[in-house]
Amino acid sequence: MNKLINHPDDMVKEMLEGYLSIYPNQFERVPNTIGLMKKNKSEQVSIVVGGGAGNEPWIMGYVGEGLATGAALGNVYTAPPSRAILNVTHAVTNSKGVLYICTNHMGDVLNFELVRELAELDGIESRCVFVTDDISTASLEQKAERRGVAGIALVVKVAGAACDFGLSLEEVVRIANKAKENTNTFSVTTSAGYMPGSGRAMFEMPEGEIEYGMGFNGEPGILHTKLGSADEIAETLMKYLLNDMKLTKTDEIAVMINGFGFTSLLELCIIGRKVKQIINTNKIQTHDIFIDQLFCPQGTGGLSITIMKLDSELKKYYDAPAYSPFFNKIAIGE
Amino acid sequence: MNKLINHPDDMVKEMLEGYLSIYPNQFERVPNTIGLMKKNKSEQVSIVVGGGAGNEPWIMGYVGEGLATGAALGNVYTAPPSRAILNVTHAVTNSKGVLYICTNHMGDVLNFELVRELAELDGIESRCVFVTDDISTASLEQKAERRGVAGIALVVKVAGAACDFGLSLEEVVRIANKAKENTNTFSVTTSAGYMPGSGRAMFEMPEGEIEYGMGFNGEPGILHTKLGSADEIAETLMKYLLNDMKLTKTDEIAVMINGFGFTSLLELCIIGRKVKQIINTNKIQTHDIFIDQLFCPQGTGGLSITIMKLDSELKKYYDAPAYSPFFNKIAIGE
Amino acid sequence: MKNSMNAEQLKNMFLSVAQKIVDSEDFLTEIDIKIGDGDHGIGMSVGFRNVLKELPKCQFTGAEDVFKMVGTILLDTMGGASGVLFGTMFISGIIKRPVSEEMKLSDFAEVFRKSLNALQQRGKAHIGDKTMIDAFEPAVIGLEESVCNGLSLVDGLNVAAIKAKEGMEYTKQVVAKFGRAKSYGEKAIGLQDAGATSVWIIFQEIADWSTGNLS
Amino acid sequence: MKNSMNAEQLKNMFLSVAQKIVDSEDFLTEIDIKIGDGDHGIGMSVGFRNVLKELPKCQFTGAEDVFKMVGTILLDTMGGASGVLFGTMFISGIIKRPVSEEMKLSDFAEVFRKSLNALQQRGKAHIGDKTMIDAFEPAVIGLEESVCNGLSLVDGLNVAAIKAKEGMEYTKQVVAKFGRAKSYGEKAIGLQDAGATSVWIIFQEIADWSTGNLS
Ligand SMILES: Nc1ncnc2c1ncn2[C@@H]1O[C@H](COP(=O)(O)OP(=O)(O)O)[C@@H](O)[C@H]1O
Ligand SMILES: Nc1ncnc2c1ncn2[C@@H]1O[C@H](COP(=O)(O)OP(=O)(O)O)[C@@H](O)[C@H]1O
Ligand SMILES: [Mg+2]
Ligand SMILES: [Mg+2]
Ligand SMILES: [Mg+2]
Ligand SMILES: [Mg+2]
Repeated sequence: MNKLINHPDDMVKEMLEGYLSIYPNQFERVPNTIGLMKKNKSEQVSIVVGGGAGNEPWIMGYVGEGLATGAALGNVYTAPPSRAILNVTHAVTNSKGVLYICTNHMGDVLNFELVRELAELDGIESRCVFVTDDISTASLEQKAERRGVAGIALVVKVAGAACDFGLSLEEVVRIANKAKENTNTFSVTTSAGYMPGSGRAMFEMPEGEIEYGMGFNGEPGILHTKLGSADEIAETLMKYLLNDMKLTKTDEIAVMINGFGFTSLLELCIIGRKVKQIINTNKIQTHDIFIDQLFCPQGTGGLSITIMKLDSELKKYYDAPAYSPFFNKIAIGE
Repeated sequence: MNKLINHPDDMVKEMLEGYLSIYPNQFERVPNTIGLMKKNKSEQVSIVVGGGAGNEPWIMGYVGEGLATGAALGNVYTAPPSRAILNVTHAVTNSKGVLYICTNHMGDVLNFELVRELAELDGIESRCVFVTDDISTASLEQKAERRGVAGIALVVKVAGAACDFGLSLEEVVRIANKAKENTNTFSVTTSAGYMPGSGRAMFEMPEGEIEYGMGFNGEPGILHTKLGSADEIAETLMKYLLNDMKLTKTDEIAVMINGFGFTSLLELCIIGRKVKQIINTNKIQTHDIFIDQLFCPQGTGGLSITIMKLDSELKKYYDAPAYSPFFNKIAIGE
Repeated sequence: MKNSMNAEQLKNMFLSVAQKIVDSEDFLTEIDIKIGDGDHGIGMSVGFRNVLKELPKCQFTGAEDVFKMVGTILLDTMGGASGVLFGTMFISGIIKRPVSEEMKLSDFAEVFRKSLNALQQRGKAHIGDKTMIDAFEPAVIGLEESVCNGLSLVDGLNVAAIKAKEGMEYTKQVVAKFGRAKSYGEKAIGLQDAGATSVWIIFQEIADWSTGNLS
Repeated sequence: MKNSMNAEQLKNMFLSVAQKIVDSEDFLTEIDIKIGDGDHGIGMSVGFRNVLKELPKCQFTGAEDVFKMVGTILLDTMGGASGVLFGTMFISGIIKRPVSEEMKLSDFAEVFRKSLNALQQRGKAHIGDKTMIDAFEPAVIGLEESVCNGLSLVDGLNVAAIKAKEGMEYTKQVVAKFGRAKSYGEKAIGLQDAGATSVWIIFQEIADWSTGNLS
């Protein structure tokens, strides 16, 4: 498929340059690094995120008010080098400590763990939270082994608010971990995405078939079916999620319906209609539900549903407004 | 391509139902109509928009704070029946008059003109503004003949703010018309979109080729080329726009880079980088520039660039924040 | 052989027309796909499916009421350009007419002439612009000439159908001045207009029904 | 025949290794596409292209500094899992070692054993998990056994290359426990691991360079 880039080697750098040139008052470049940070600095715990580009707005668009303080971008689907993350760490306010949040992929984990050691050597207190929301990648007992996907949007949002409230690093980490433990995602892929560098499909997906729990690079999922109706798809997604989370009537949740890029808002709203019906039927309390495209693997067909179980503490931080040019969450609640 | 719907006959209705069930505090259904309106009512001029679904968020997502008051949705790519528009007109506050804004397509124009007559018969004062921003569809001398595309986002935003400022219908119409006259769009299509009802491609587009000024349903454009680099594409788009608008150093503009759905934020930022460079080279003053997906023909590849020339009056209304779940424009200016 | 139609006959005739349009959905879609957006078939069939559903429930006192009901159903349910245009085709001709029990050929000619005028005021299209006008205007002229020539109702309606068909064929020779087809320029030559095709189907079925039920 | 390497020779050897990896980009990409995300070839080639660019500019006093520089370049420029892993492979083994002018076979064995340990601490992978460890650990054992057996530097390095290759072949027989390959389960059988392939290329070129330049 036709992709609009100049040269594969430059695309992440140029994406960042474009973003910064369009929003120069809000963000600045981290020197010598494919990374950015908020211009508006304040004396509080900073959140640094990072990962491979290619799922925009994730990473670059997650730096903002009530969100992350800075970010390091790797090449498409490749974790950023530790050096880049360390440079961001040094560039942001770090006197109150730094919380690293990334998805639980080997490359990210290895780099962030290494950076944490290096930051400590440089006298910067830091912690890592690896988001593990994808229920299809390991059993509930092995939640720590699950990979991280769109749920990181909600974890960063909650943790970002906790930083803004002036909490200590330990407290922010505790809340981020609580958010992470309560966040689960399940997805369906309906057509392949395309590598921006080559325009090549990332995997093969026969027309009329779909796969649940598939990875963005075509890693096999856990259920392959014929394309069903939107209602059937919503039912399958919710069945797995409700099963995994064992939600009851006393539970209060936030729900994010996240489109993968190719799938349109028209389709996402039709899915959302059924999701809301299922939640109502199960009499689970919906604190908030919304539709957005916050974790989009390059023109892929499909969507994910993320559910975060809330307690009063998480709700407090969840409710704080978040804002970046590509991550807008101002109004909360039904 | 796999599309997530239940039945083609129900898809627009179910999209609306889903949207309303997810955002029940902000919007309500117009009785007996595929249409919605803001719950929050106030004594001011109302804006009613309408058109065929299929370019979401356009139409449904344009009802919101600082935007339209209500909307009637037609089937995919089909103007809504006059009856539906009339029902919305009766449901919103109409004592101060109603401004209809739609794109300049025959079906929309015919229905809105008819509704205007019918509304007058019912004692409701109303006016129509047909947006004509697509520079590729008629010569500058025949601007009134041009079709309307993504530029309607900015016209609705400016007019919505004018309503909120408490202006009279005549004043709102004057400002909406000024906004419309100053708004121009040029687009490039890089891959076909897909009809949500059938999953069929809306047109054929050979791999490695792109077309400038093409219609969303495959209507021929004005320039067909091989796929070039992102920079070349940005240059071509801007060349035509600057030529048509004849902008000079004293002009101040707002720029919207609008993705069509399939094209990713990564690509849009790379395009945005070059667009900003070209504006800077031409020493035109950028009051605001932003990247979003506000007019998306169902998974189509490509983008449009819209430029609105601003004077101090337009700037005042342009700068007012606008908000709906799918149309967020809070921060203005570089 | 009857030389006029009452409300009941008009109702049956329009039900027959409606069925014909519904049966032609795919045919109209194919035509509109080539130089439009492909929704004309769906739009017409939605409108006339509603006619099939609602019309049988109605009781009519005058012939004009049947026209008005058909037009209103189309206007309220179709959407698109054609919702207004085909609504106008049936509604605008009977506005301000006194209610009549029977409609003669001259009444058909008058009613459709009035709606043709209204249609042109709305749509601003003329012969040669590759729209439904290219079929509708000749059909109206055919009715008027048949009145002058003293033809029977059935014969006059058959003349109208023949003229509509010629008009529809003529749309293949011209480029479009309106709507999505406009951007096709010279590429539209050889392709017929969807709206004109619908107009022909309507007049053809009016003629066929009359031939079958009035002769 | 020289039985040790000085800094200058190590530098030349690593330049040769770097060139080999850069030349293998497409080969590594193809392997990683089948059960990974296809970026291993690009990542390795980016890292070692930087080695090719930066290493010639450096002046080294001790042998360890060459290892450290290669590892740092990889760590700072590659990203991905392999940036850390291959960075560790060259850096961690020389940490806290006194600077030496010449490296003997026993030094190679010591340095790579230490980095293997560090790598396992970071990545938590063991033999049979279908990772680069499957090639690296046998290579290190090969070096250690060669020391015990009193082999020459060149012969010992050749033993390491053979063992690395066997390990790489072995990855075809097992399912993955880490990374994207994990989700392929039994489908990964028959496919070799990309990281293990890179380890083999590195040890093979170390052996080949030594054979060509020290024998
Ligand atoms: N201005 C006009 N005047 C008369 N008929 C028109 C005009 N514009 C369009 N039409 C008719 O409408 C038809 C298209 O109808 P349809 O496809 O249902 O609507 P849309 O153009 O909104 O998709 C055309 O084939 C043409 O005959
Ligand atoms: N935990 C681990 N321990 C050792 N090696 C690993 C581990 N995880 C991955 N690897 C190695 O890294 C290779 C993948 O590298 P690469 O494709 O560059 O990174 P990524 O997995 O981030 O795309 C695998 O082939 C494997 O040999
Ligand atoms: Mg990778
Ligand atoms: Mg249409
Ligand atoms: Mg049409
Ligand atoms: Mg890889």
